[in-house]
Amino acid sequence: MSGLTRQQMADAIARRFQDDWIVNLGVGIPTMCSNTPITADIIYHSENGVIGYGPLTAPGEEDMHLVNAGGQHVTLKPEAAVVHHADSFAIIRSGRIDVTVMGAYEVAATGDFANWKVAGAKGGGIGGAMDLAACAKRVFIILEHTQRNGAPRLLSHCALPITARGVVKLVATNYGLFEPAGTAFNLVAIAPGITVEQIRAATGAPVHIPDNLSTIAV
Amino acid sequence: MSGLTRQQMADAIARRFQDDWIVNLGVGIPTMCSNTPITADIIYHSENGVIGYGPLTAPGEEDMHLVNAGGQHVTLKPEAAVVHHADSFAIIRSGRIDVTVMGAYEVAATGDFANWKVAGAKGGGIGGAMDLAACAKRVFIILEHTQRNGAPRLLSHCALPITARGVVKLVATNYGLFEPAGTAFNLVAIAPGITVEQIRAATGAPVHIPDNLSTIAV
Amino acid sequence: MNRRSKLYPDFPSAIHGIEDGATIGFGGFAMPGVPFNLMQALQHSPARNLTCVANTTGGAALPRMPDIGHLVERGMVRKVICAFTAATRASEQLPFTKYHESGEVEAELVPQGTLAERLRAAGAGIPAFYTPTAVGTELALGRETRIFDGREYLLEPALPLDYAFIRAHRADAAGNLRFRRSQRNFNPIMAMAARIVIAEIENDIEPAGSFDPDDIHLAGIFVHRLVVIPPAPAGLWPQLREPKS
Amino acid sequence: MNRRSKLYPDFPSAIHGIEDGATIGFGGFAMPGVPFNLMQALQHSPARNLTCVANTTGGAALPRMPDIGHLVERGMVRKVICAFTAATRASEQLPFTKYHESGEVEAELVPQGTLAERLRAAGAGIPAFYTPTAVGTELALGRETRIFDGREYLLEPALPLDYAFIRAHRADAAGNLRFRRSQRNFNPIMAMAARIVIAEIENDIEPAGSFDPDDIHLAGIFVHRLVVIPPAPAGLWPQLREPKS
Repeated sequence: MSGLTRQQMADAIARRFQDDWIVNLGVGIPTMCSNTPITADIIYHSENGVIGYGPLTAPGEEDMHLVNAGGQHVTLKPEAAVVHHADSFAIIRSGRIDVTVMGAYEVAATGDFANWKVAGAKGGGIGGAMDLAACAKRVFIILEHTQRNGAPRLLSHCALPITARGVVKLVATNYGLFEPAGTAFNLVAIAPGITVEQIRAATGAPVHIPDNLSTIAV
Repeated sequence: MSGLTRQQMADAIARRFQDDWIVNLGVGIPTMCSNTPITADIIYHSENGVIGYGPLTAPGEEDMHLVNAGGQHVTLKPEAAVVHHADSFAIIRSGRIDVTVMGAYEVAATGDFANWKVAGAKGGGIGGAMDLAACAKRVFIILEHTQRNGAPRLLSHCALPITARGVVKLVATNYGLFEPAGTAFNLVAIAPGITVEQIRAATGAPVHIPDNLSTIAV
Repeated sequence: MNRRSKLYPDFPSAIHGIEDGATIGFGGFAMPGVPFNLMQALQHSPARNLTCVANTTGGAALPRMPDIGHLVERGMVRKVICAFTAATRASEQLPFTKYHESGEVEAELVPQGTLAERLRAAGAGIPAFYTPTAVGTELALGRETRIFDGREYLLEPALPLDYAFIRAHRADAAGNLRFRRSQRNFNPIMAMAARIVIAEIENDIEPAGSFDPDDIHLAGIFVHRLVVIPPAPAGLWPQLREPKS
Repeated sequence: MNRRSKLYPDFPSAIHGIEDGATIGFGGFAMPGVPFNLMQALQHSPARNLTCVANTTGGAALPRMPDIGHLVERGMVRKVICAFTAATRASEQLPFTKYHESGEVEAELVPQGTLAERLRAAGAGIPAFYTPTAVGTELALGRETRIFDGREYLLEPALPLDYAFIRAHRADAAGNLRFRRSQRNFNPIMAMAARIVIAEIENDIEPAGSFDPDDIHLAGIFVHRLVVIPPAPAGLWPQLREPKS
């Protein structure tokens, strides 16, 4: 896999977080955002009702009553509070999550994305993704730019069943940072060592390149 | 006022309470039910979220943070728990109140009753009465049998705007205990010193008298 | 912490910036949990055309504490949304009644449980819900109802607030709140329904982390401004009611 | 006290009387708060044609603890209602999947927040509500939607339960419960949605009055049966997950 590592993709997203944001991190690469050293003072929210959690618990020091939405044992910050599941999703649905960061199978230039059901499957794994996607102030997506066979994951339209329509504001892949812009993606910043041609070839939608293209600091 | 005193009317209702009932007492005479010595082990619920309150607080020992729905200072029983207003009415709407005892201006043989708005008024005082009336398993009403001018309060149909339709199961007045039965009231028990003729004359609906009419113990 | 302190030095500064036309919810039920000090400060603010949401317009019992009726008397209120907009006894009259009857102030009378649930819905991102309460009554006239499982229900909209004024027993610096006994009542749900939450606190603000995270009644993310209530007489505290005659 | 004790001596007696066709909700999220011991006892009960409600059908992570998948494997389940009815990775497969794909067991896939709110609605006497979640997705196909203030919402029905199986940290004799940390999750709302609530408790039952009334997470009026979890290995306790490959 060329371009950014998984942690660097998470870093590129986490550096966009702003003071006082309430942030919900999805399972997988998004969780790595909490490893990024940033100066913004943010509050992590987890679907299972933990508000204000901190870094992962050191091995051997796990609190068996305390996990984040990915089932990982986490620590609590001094401002932490615990609520039940209905109140936790009250926070989500009422628009209080400033950003939700999620993985996905596909993202479309329309701002649609798909992350709950694979092709041909009966059933799916939605978890809190649809609530978060429909209600958070911002949806940021982190995903590998292509499938293992090289097929693009950034598309004009999603082929898989979508999680929410027209909500994605920012996408981080190993190739760069992108904004869905309707019929095309805007390239916001490019990964070191990646070329615009590589991106165009690996993207299933038009890509607009800005005049002064910045490179992602790693 | 002839027949039962206010406390005796409350007693006649309270003696119907059964073990494990969750009971909500309205402002006024219904509150007096908690003075009745009964063997049934009941739990008092108050709209403001107090579950398991006990007798009124002795003068000088009031807890300024603790009142019942009538604003009276009450004590707590060992099993007491406090919830917020939305959870308190969740208890009510989900049908967990075994009986609500309320005052009223009028009760109809249809089971309708009126207790939130006086004739000609703009606005009204509903409080939790409509939620309780619509959702409690049983609605018991305590009221004087007649208005001060002698006009009946037990009617074929309510003249005042109703609180809920067809919900009243039992009515205590100073003249006796009554069950709304559609087009008439069934007299369940009569107050000592009151005659059937007095009741018929003071009631704005037909009254069925049982073959073996019992007298309320006072 | 880059976070700005939530602590304000006094009540006037804590309620700064309330816009004309704002919708404000006031917590409290009877005496406990009513934000008397914030309501008193609001009386002296320039805000007008307010919509005021609370259990009652107030003024039925003595001693009379700051209530919506006072705001109405000062001409600050366009509309009230309450479970009590008139006295329940024909022999009593609320201070609000004459302004209501003259048409000077609009009133929306809402059953208490519906009021609580409409606030809760606003705080939970639910735009509308169905309730069995008030079906078949004057309050349902002309309103949309629907049958579920053979029973009739009334459609009720969420009731979002611009501001919630609340009162709590204890707060930490992160804004996590604890209420004491029946002081809790409407306060947490008013807060969750509001964009900006202003809380008067009965004790000094404690450091973040002073409360067990399991024992917080309202999480700090809902609370924007805190102000500590001074001892009486500078601060207003619940009083014993005079018994009704 | 004429009140019958809520304490049961063991898990089989605590789950007695579950009827064929019952709808049972199971609290818990990941490991914390899952009623492992009650679920294990249920596997050995004669109940059939169950509808099972939980966050997940289970079995995706190791060690595998008692879950809905085990009930499905024993032919006890007619339908599941969950936020996860299949694995999120194409490379994984849940134990439930083959029963679902063969049509042996029905599945209703519900977004987690909608699941929580449908349970909360059942416990709050709300038959249906509107939510923005899932609008425009496959889950909304053929479903009733409605516009409020220019935004589209989906109508969702309450999800009432016959039984809730829950797990709590502490209980008093009145059934008042306290949960610890993220153990709370679905447990209180499952309980409020149910006719009969059966709770496994991690500590000995304490006398009524042991908890401050302000610090009770689920009031005893919602809780019908209590059973104390013995120490391992007789009792089942949360385990550390093996890290995902």
